[in-house]
Amino acid sequence: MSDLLAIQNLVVEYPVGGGRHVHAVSDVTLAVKRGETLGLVGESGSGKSSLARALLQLPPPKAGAVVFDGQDLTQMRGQALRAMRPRLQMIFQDPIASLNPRRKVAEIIAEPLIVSGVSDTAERTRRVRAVMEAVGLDPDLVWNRRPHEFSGGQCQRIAIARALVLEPALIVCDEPVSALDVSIRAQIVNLLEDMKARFGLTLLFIAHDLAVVKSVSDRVAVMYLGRLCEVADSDSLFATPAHPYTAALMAAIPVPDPDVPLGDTKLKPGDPPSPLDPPSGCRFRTRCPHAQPRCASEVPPLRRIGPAREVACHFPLVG
Amino acid sequence: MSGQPNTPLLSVRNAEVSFSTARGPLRAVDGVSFDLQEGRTLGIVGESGSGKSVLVRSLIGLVGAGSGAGVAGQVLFEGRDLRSLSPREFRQVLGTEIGIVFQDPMTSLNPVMKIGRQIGEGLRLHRGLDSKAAARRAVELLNEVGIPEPERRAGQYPHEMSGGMRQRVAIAIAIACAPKLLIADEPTTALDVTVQRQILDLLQGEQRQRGMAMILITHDLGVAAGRSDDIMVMYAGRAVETAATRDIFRSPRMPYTEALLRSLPRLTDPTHTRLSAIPGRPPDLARRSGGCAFGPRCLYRTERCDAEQPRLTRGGGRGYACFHPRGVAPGGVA
Amino acid sequence: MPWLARQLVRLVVVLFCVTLLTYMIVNILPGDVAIVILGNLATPEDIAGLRADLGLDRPMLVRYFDWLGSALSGDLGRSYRNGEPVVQAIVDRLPVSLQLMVMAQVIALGIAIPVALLAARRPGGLFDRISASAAFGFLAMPNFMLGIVLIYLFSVSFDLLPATGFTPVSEGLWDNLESMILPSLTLGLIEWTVLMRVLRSDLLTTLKEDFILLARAKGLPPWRVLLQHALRPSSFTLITILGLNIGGLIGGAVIVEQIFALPGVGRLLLGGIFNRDLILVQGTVAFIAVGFVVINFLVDMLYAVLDPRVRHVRFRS
Amino acid sequence: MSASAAKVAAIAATGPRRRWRWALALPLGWLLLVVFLAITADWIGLPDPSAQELILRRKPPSAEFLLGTDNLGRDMLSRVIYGARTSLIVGICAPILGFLVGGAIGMSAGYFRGKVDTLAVGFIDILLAFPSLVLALTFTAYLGQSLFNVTLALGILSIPAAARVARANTLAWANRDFVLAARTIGASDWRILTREILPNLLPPMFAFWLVAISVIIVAEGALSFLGLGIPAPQPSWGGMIADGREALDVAPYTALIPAAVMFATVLSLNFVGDIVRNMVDPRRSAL
Repeated sequence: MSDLLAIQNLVVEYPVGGGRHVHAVSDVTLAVKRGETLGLVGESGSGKSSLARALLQLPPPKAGAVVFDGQDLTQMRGQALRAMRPRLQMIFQDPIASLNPRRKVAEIIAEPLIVSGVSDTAERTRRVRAVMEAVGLDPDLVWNRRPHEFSGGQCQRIAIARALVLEPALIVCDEPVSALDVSIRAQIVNLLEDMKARFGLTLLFIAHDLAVVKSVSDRVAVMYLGRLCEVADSDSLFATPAHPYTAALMAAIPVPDPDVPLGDTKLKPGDPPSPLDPPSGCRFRTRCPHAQPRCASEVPPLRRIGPAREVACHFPLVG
Repeated sequence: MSGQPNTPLLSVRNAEVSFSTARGPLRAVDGVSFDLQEGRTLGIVGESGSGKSVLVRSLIGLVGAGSGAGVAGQVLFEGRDLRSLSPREFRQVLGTEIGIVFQDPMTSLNPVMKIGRQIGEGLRLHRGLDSKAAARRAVELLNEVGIPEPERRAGQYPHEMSGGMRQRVAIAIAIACAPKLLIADEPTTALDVTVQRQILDLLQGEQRQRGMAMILITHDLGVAAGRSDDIMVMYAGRAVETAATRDIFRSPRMPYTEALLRSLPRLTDPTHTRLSAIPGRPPDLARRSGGCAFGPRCLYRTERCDAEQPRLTRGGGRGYACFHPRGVAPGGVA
Repeated sequence: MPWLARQLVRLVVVLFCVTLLTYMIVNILPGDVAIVILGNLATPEDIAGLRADLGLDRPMLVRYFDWLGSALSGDLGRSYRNGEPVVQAIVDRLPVSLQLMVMAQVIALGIAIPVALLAARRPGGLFDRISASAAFGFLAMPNFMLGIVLIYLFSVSFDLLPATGFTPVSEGLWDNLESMILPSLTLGLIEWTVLMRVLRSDLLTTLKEDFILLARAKGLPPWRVLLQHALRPSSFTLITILGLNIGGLIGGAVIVEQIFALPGVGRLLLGGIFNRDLILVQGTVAFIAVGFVVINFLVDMLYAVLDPRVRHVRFRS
Repeated sequence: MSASAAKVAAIAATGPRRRWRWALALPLGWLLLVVFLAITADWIGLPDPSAQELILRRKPPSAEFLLGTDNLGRDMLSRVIYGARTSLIVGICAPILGFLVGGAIGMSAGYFRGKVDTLAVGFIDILLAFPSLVLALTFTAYLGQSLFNVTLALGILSIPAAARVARANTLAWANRDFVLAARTIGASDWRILTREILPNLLPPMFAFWLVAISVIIVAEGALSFLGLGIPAPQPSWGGMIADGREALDVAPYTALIPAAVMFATVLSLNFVGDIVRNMVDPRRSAL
């Protein structure tokens, strides 16, 4: 499989006043293969959402390249970039905030078509109806209604329809189910899986819920404080985590089974450091049970330790 | 479990909470009853809108007064009827016997009051400590909940601390007057997984050490599984199933519980396993039908489910509100 | 740059722009200033003389910096009408205006805070509804109208208080207060409504916060929850409004001083405008604007003292 | 306009919760009456509002003079109605000017942020640094007194308030994900501003405009009261109150009648504005 998207040495920083910067994403290199789902996991402050926005050039990153289908988006400007945008779409965490409350559902889904120059009204109507049906909305019922008349799950369907109507190659899903009720999440996860198969999509699936990520992802990347810790195929990552952070994360997940004993995270006590002032060397070292002096002085590079896995740790648990 | 029938620490009978809304009355909690024994943990599980938070807040008088909510039912705490106490007596019980931790430590601490004072406040009011003694006790409590440099931290404001630290402070406030009951209302929902784990460990540690009973409200079945002795599942304002934690997860009776457990993605399943989703969505509480609230989404629904509202049937140490319980032979459980 | 330093720089920039703008409004507007001052009947010689006096032959920016230079050394020029130094004229009248505004503010806060607390205790209750209606009514009352109504009630109908005129404190505190009570009531009775509504609404927002629930869960009596937990975090908008409203208060003082014939700065300004006393107007407007900017700056500082969060990160509204 | 910004914030901040539909009828009816009379004043057989008849001065209300006559024997009813025309022209036009300019400034500032925002906020800060009435006085005193100049001056003064409301609302909306979503489909800034943000901005701006009308009517009244607003023979409520003030002991109604009319109008405007705001914008918007 070839790479549809290649993120190279991406850096995202933004000022917070007082001359200080949030180091949201630091030197991240990551590729998404055509047709796969890449899960991106991390806690708050890990930079996963900043990464998503930067690769869509909203706003463009401070440094690095984002090569999509052979073209570097960071080098594109104005009209050229706008012409590229329909091929990369995004689905947001809060489905209600992602829909304009003053517009009708049909207008919201038709907007991408208008912007990309589909001027034939009949053609637009046909495509909007088709995509509504695809995501499980009844066009006749929802056409003239406004977002506030729908539940969170329905709003997320509308948002998915809007993302699909331009038939993009890649969809970035930024925590698409975490704002939804537990009993609704599975519906939306299944819908995304169906749409992926039907439209031949490539997905970048960002979430903090490991079980959801495992369920949809072919490969998984783990981020901590703006850096990648580990990238591996889903099964081996969850079977044998190589990075101590991945291991801690997995041990910390509450498993919905009273017979599974609580794992030991082995984390040093204390809270995650601030991305305003990340630790030197390996950013996880302040909480890592295996930290050595070398971890403070030397940033561990992301290196290959298996056929399909890479880890950024001086003392990986595997390999 | 000792098994001997002793007076429960908390006994709730037919709790009801209703709000009047523009679209008519909304029954957020509808006839919920449960008992909680000393030292035990009851997990209350439900989705948003299931009424789990409103139920517990109404028990301790935090719903009502001014919000136009109607609260009914009986609440016995150590055999005393809380609803019949005078406001002053009630505040005394609330302040000394019951501690509460809220979901979001960003909003549950007063942003313009030093945390030492926030911890010591209850001690000064209910335990008669002078401000110096209260301040000293606050530092001890901060130390107990695992906050480094407690003396310095006591003089800080909440915004100077991280989310996890703030939740520790909130726990220190809750346990300051040595309550017999600790209510944790989604205590880790706003926190990251690794921090969540530490906070849950702290809560459980304090509970065991002090012999407190705990009500743990959560939407996360994983959290409830690992931390509670018994579980009450709520749906659309009603208790639909109560049982020991293991029974809930091993052999759910209520189709809702079963469907919810099945819909969860598991780390043990291979990638791209299709999830068994529950169709439809939770009902609009302002438009209740006469039948089972879960009926429209239920696989086992019959005409009776639409016509009649199932009551919570108890037996064999558990209860469920369903005409077609799972794992029970038809006509079983008399 | 530290926050305080940035605020100081901003203060200086705003002050500079404000004085420049004042100078421009008075000097750049259509018509020959000399004719404006002297009127259409002035002789060409008079006009030429005045132009030279005012230095109108030089570019405006140069004149502005001259004016600014002497203003900084405490000289705002002399009144064209009576030759009195403008600074002296302002200093003479300032105490009256200050007394008026302080008394009005005390009346306003004295009504607003207790009413807001009582109203927020039971939102939708009888007291809340009555106070909301009263506030609504007073808010719709322009100060010049309220002044007239108060005079009509208290002076004309019942002859309880003097209708106009000012008695300095030196002639007796009671007489002084008597002459100031109607003017300050005129301002205060309108001002309290704004303050009360802002405070009440912020109190209601605060009372919905989890930390208020927590305070109640600690078993604190309702009044302690209201005063110790809710009042302070609810007072920030009030303080901002207090600062902003000083502008309204100054405008109100101009009108009230006119209605009640109080010898304050507002009346000085009006007299200057009617007399086409350009230098006096220029000096007075600049003085008022600078005073207003400085007061708002101080209010911002007060804000920072009261809200510990502001000391860390300062968000602008 | 500092004072009005504060006042509007106060009005926007609260509001009676439960309103009956008929409660709207009275203020709305009054406003319609005022507007109707102001428009048709020339055709309903009113005496000339400026015609003096000194023999008939200070007549109390009677069948002949429904609202009596003033110090110069002019018909009060006629003057009140023509005064309404003045108030409405200034009150409606000035905020429109302010809202077009201020709205554009505020929207650009809130949307583009950065340098545009710094400049706009600086501009607003400086206009706000003048007590509004003092600035208005200075403007009209030197521009010359006329209906147009008063409107212009008050319009300029309403720019900062409008800009603040527009900026605050734009900031809030521009951070919403649907704006980001519009960018991901390649929509231009202009399209986002007009299609995504503006529709959300209009309701709070409209409610604010209703309140601004009443604030401006009061401001015009104050200017005319001081003799620096609408020039003398032309009737204006503020000027009438000032005239009546001199005869408060012998003919109090000459001041109290225009005062009552003004009060009723401002009260009605606030009332309607309040309800409109509750209807269109449950979220708090101003400041």
